[in-house]
Amino acid sequence: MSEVANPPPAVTAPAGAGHASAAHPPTNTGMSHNKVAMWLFLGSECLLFGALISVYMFAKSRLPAGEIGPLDVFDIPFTSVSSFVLLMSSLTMVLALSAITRGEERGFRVWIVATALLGGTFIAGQVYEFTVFYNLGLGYTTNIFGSAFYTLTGFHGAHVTIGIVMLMSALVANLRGRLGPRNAETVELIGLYWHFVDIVWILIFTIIYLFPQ
Amino acid sequence: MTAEQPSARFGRPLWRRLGLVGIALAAALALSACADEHPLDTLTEAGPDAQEINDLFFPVLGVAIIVFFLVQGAIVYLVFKYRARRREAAAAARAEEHSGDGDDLYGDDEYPAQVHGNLRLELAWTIIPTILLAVISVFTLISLVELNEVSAAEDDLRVTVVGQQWWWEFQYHLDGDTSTPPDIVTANELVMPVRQQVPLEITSRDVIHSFWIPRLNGKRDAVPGRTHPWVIEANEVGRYMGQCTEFCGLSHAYMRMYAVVLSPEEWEEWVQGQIVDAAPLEPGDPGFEGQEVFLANCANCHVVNGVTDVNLDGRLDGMIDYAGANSITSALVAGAAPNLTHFASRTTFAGSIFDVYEGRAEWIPYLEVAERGDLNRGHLAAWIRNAPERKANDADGARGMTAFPGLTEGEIDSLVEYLTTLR
Amino acid sequence: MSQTPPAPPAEEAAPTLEGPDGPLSAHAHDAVHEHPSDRQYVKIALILGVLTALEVFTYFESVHNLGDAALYVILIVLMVLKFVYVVAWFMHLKFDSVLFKRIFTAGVVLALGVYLIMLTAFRIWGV
Amino acid sequence: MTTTSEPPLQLTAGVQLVRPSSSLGVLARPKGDTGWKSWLFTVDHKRIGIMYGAAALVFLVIGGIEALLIRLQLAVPGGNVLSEDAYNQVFTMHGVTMVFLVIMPMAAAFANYLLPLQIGARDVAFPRLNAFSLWAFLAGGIFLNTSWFLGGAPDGGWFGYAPNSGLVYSPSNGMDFYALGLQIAGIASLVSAINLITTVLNMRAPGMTLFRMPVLTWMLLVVQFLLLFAIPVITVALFLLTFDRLFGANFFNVAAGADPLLWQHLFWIFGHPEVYILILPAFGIMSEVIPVFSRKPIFGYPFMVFSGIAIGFMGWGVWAHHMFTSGMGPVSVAAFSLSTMFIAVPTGVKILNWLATMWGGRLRMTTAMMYSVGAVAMFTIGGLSGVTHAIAPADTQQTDTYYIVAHFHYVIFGGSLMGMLSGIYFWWPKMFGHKLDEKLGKIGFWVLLIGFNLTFGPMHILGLQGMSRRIHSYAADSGFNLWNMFATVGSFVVALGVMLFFWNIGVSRRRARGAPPVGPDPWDARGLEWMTASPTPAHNFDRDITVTRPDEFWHRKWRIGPDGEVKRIARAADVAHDGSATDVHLPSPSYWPVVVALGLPLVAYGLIYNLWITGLGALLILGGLYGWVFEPPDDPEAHDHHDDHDADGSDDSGNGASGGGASSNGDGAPADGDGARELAGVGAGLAASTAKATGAQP
Ligand code: HEA
Ligand code: HEA
Ligand code: HEC
Ligand code: CUA
Ligand SMILES: [Cu+2]
Repeated sequence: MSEVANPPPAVTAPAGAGHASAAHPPTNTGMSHNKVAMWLFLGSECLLFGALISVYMFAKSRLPAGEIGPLDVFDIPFTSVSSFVLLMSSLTMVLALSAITRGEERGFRVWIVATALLGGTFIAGQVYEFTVFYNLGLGYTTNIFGSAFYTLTGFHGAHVTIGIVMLMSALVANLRGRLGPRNAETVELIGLYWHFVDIVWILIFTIIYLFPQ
Repeated sequence: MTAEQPSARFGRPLWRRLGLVGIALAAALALSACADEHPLDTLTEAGPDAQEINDLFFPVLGVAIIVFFLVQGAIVYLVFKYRARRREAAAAARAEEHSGDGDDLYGDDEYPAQVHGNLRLELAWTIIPTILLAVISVFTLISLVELNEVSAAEDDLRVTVVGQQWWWEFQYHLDGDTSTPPDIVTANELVMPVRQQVPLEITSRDVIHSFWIPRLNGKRDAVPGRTHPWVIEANEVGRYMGQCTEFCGLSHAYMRMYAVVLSPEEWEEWVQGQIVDAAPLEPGDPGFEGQEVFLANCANCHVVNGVTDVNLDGRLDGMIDYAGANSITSALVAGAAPNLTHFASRTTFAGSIFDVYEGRAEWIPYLEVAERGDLNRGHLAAWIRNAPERKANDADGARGMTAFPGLTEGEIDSLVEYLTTLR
Repeated sequence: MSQTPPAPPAEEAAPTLEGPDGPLSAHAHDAVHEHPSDRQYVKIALILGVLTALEVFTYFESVHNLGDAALYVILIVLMVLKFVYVVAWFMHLKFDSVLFKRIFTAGVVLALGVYLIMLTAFRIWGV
Repeated sequence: MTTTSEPPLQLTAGVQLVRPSSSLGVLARPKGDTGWKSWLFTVDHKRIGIMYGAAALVFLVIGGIEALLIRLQLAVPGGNVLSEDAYNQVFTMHGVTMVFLVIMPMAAAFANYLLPLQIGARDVAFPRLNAFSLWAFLAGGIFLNTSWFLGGAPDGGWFGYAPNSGLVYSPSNGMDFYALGLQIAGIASLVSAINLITTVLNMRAPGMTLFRMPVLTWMLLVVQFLLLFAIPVITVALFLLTFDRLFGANFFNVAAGADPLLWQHLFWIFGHPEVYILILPAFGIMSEVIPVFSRKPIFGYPFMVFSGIAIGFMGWGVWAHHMFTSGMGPVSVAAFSLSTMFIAVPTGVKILNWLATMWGGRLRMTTAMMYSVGAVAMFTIGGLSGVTHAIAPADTQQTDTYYIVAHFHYVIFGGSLMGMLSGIYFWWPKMFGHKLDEKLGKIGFWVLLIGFNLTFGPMHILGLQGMSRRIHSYAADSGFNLWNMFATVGSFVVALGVMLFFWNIGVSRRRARGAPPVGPDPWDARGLEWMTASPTPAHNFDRDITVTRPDEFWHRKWRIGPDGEVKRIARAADVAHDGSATDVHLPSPSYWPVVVALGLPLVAYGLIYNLWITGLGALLILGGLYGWVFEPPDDPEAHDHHDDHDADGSDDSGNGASGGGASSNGDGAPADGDGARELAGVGAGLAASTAKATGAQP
């Protein structure tokens, strides 16, 4: 039979072909399915967070005067710190990827743990922030601002949490020898997701927290 | 509105001629354009706004109908002209063979010239519709602007229209100032003077409804929390049916209304009759027992100005307060029930689905109650006895009128009696 | 129509999305291998940190007397810069296939367009 | 650039040929290719496509019965077949069912079955994810329909306008089922969109450039992009509604300052692209059927493709034409009125190009062709009434009347459904190895066409005469009696037509038993899907196909001489593959897609009834994902394939012996983290969307 009857899977490159061939299977675009899929997913997510941010902006503009609003609860210095933390987690993430592509598995583990920890810190900060807001009298059902704020940041938080789970899975897989330089692309994809969640926060931080209220 | 000089409008004559195609077909299709048989007909306009709309719609419909005939004609032509003739014998033979070649059905191995496209043609049928639509869009914009013009003066009559499940409230501001409590509040029948543009402000107390008197103007949604401007004007005295057209729950179908158009004199008379409060009845007056039953059972929802002892300002406040500050003590979500002060001066009730008087006359002299025939006692009594049975609503009384199983027939009769006194 | 000569096989005339700079062109992907060095990443992170600091700085009194409009402009510019830096460098979009750039831009542009129109229809900009 | 030098037919990137240990050890991998299990756990795009189609047909009967109930109720004034409450549920579910559970899955059926075949691929990019899409869709559909038995179906209309869809005004659980059910179906569509786009971008046969792809593939690609970007919008809208109803949020609480128009904007930002999601697959089908039966190539291929793309683009800028009377302001009305009108241009290009394709052709009026031509004719009527709605002032008279009902049935039933029926007749032999009966098919077509026009034609008149939508009854003196009776009679004629279609399926199946198979190419068709045996073998093609031009298959059968004359150069049977290859390695069936999909409705039921059930569902999802991630796409023990590829052979033994460490993959076989990779790739998306359903409430 011809060569196609038994299509050799992308990754079964000839021995010794190095990691590059694993990362770039012979697809029409030269890109792996997973990476194309991840970017498509992120494109789709733009519309999701776009809607949530718009709903927030709209809700805030409709908040009746006198109701508890952003000015009453926001603590910019605190949120600045946690924003910074999340931003730096993007650095550690990219360093983790860089490490594993070079085959430095130890470095990879360090950076991946650092990323997860920074992400965890961010989530902890968010939980703390929510508690403070709640104690200040802003519940989920209190008013339209509360609903929109918690929904938007909650969605973002859920995304970060899923990211942390993926980071930890990658770490475990690496520890169990199932994730090495050869499939650095897995890390790259987790990274893409992680960075995306980070840029969403960049938007949220500016639009929700810093814009003049 | 610039309805006075329609022919002076840009390009109208030719445009209208195109519309003739549309009109012809619309009329033919409608079989009968008789407005009496089709009280909601959009094609037989009776006001300048509806006229404006149809002046735009008919020509576009005409274009659409021409394109329709071109395309359908082409399809029929092509199918008959280029149809391959079935070659039965050959087909049978092939079918036998099962060659899998796809010609066993028609036994036809012949191919016509293989044309892949023709740039010029394709550009043509890209550009021609574009131009056509550009022309249409110009007229659309013109109409939009004209329809948004309000000719009424600032201090002319203005009516706030409030939709709620499942009836309409009309609050009249005779001085045009909608920020003050209204002068007249009525339900389901929008009484208005002829040939006078009446600016409306449309809103809702619960879900979204849509205000629509087809023969006078298009519709406009009544959205809670928003007030939408709209205008309405009728060319002739008459009674024009309307219908809520935004799905609003159980009795959406039963949420109708009428625009009642009166001559200027009659309109004046009607206003004079409406702005006065009802006089509380004294013992011995006919209907006095009914008033007592009413105060005991009905007054926590219904207002009769001058009789029910609730603060009028709170009740008739044109501003709608959603925070539950209504003085209504019932569980009604909308926080309002029809104002009954002049109930018997109306011809329909409960979202205009029942007649107050027996026999639905073609045209009842609106102001002469005496000539309207007998009170529709049966309908009214049945309504009071068990409204949800007559018009579906939320059985727990939060939306629509509750049933009164506790009332005796005598009490119901006395209530009906009382309602007739509210003229 | 029928007199039209058989068109040339469409593939010759047909535009292609896969030419040298078509969205599906893979030529850019060779660049993937030139990952930026870790030092470059740290540099980007530093820039991001500074931009964030600037953003936070606007929050404190000193910038306030610039007026809201100026503040919006500054903040949006800073935000977009941060956004672009992360996407271009950390997400490698700068170095990766154009395909990804187009997919992602499509999402961003569509979201921006649609939601801005929606918010404008609500007149939330106070105009 | 296509990588012609390299074999493009890989199953999935990162596919793993061998794994030392079987998935979880607990559950043996599903095996075999017959019996119900082979369908339940299949990852074969063709079986998945067929199941999508079957489900869509079942839902068509359900939605059709709902339609008949509507028509019975409205046959005469003051009808009392249904109560007000029941009527509202019935029309809501009719709309929801027809849109989300009939037309969309039917399109998915064609997309799944045909898209890989048309580009010469072996399967989709993520076969298991594909299975998951199917089951999630089915879970959503069944979930929605169980509401009938659990206290009442949704009753807020298919576009569920707030605040009428809120808890106060719709206190039954119906609208919760609506919001959550559509959410689940949305996850299915989103995942499937990602999957199919990746497939088209990455898995085309050598030489199959984008502009050699069939028009159907193009239209399906556009549709997947529309889904990709539109689904998240309704996702958000539905979340807001759910949070309002279940957790007391204030998004549509007017008392708290909310504006109900927010829902309308979000819904229609999704909703208008959605209607093109409904029609473009049918356009694609018509673009395949008409050339074949006209014996001419599609007229103006580039125009067909670009107009499809243009429709997809413009579809994003017209949504507020559903809101002309909502009071959003005159500038918005004007802008959206104009943008809407111009959508007629690319659509018109398509209509006229189809006509030009027929021009000068040799039309074989088979059933499939009749449905396609019928669809062109009927869609045009609906499109033209659409243009009359686009005239905003006129639409203030038309909106929410039966004139609109007429419009969208003409475009959806007359366009989408008839187009898809055409597709069913056309590809049936490819899917099942026998044709549907032509005679019955034609009778069915005429019955359907006449019934359809009898039903929906009069609705134009009714609407212009002022009959409102969504009214459960009308007064005897409103003048609607006559045409409503016509419409009701018509709807039963339609029902007869639909029944004839089902009857045809039964009859043809029975007749086909024992009869010789139909051959690879029963219609003398053009696309690659006809270049393999019918029914399509599991592995699609025996060999790689190198594509050098559009309509590659046709050109292998026919040659155009210098004088323009068409001469046969080969018989289809000689060109087509006979499906006899035995050495093809296919992805193995898997339990996990079903398990994960099963978790979704549990989460949803739990949100309505009891959070413990949600927990259970979430566990199922998480467990399923875990199993999925650590299951290789491919089970080495599943089938005994004869690899003649050296690398594969050595992989088989080499990797099987080593203990599963990353370092053991020295021979270039994938490391074991492949599953994790699929997780990262799309699993992330999946996880995110499921987590949205579970974890995002504050
Ligand atoms: C398959 C689905 C489908 C498709 C393809 C369309 C196509 C179009 N639709 Fe339709 N539409 C719906 C499904 C669809 N629609 C549904 C479901 C609703 C109701 C939702 C609800 O309220 O429940 C709706 C409602 C709807 C409305 C809102 C009505 C209202 O509620 O007030 C409007 C308004 O503009 C509209 C317009 C159009 C237009 C302009 C097109 C155009 O794309 C049509 C273009 C086609 C042609 C014009 C015909 C061919 C062209 C030519 C032959 C060229 C020459 C023509 C000219 C120069 C005019 N549609
Ligand atoms: C894909 C879309 C689609 C399709 C195909 C249909 C098909 C039909 N629709 Fe549809 N319809 C909608 C989409 C669709 N509809 C939408 C979106 C709405 C708006 C809902 C809303 O307002 O929220 C709507 C609303 C709607 C209304 C308006 C309701 C109202 O506003 O009050 C009406 C009224 O006549 C109607 C009628 C019909 C009829 C008679 C058919 C028929 O053509 C149906 C034909 C099919 C059958 C008849 C099934 C046949 C099978 C059998 C009979 C088998 C029998 C088997 C056994 C007995 C076991 N529809
Ligand atoms: C729970 C509040 C409530 C109570 C109590 C109540 N009504 Fe009503 N009533 C309504 C509502 C709401 C309507 C509008 C119903 C509709 O049209 O769907 C209405 C409508 C009416 C109408 C028709 C008004 C019109 O013009 O359309 C009459 C007459 C009427 N009620 C009489 C009475 C009488 C008499 C009683 C006392 C026995 C009574 N109502 C008690 C809520 C109430
Ligand atoms: Cu009110 Cu419909
Ligand atoms: Cu639309």
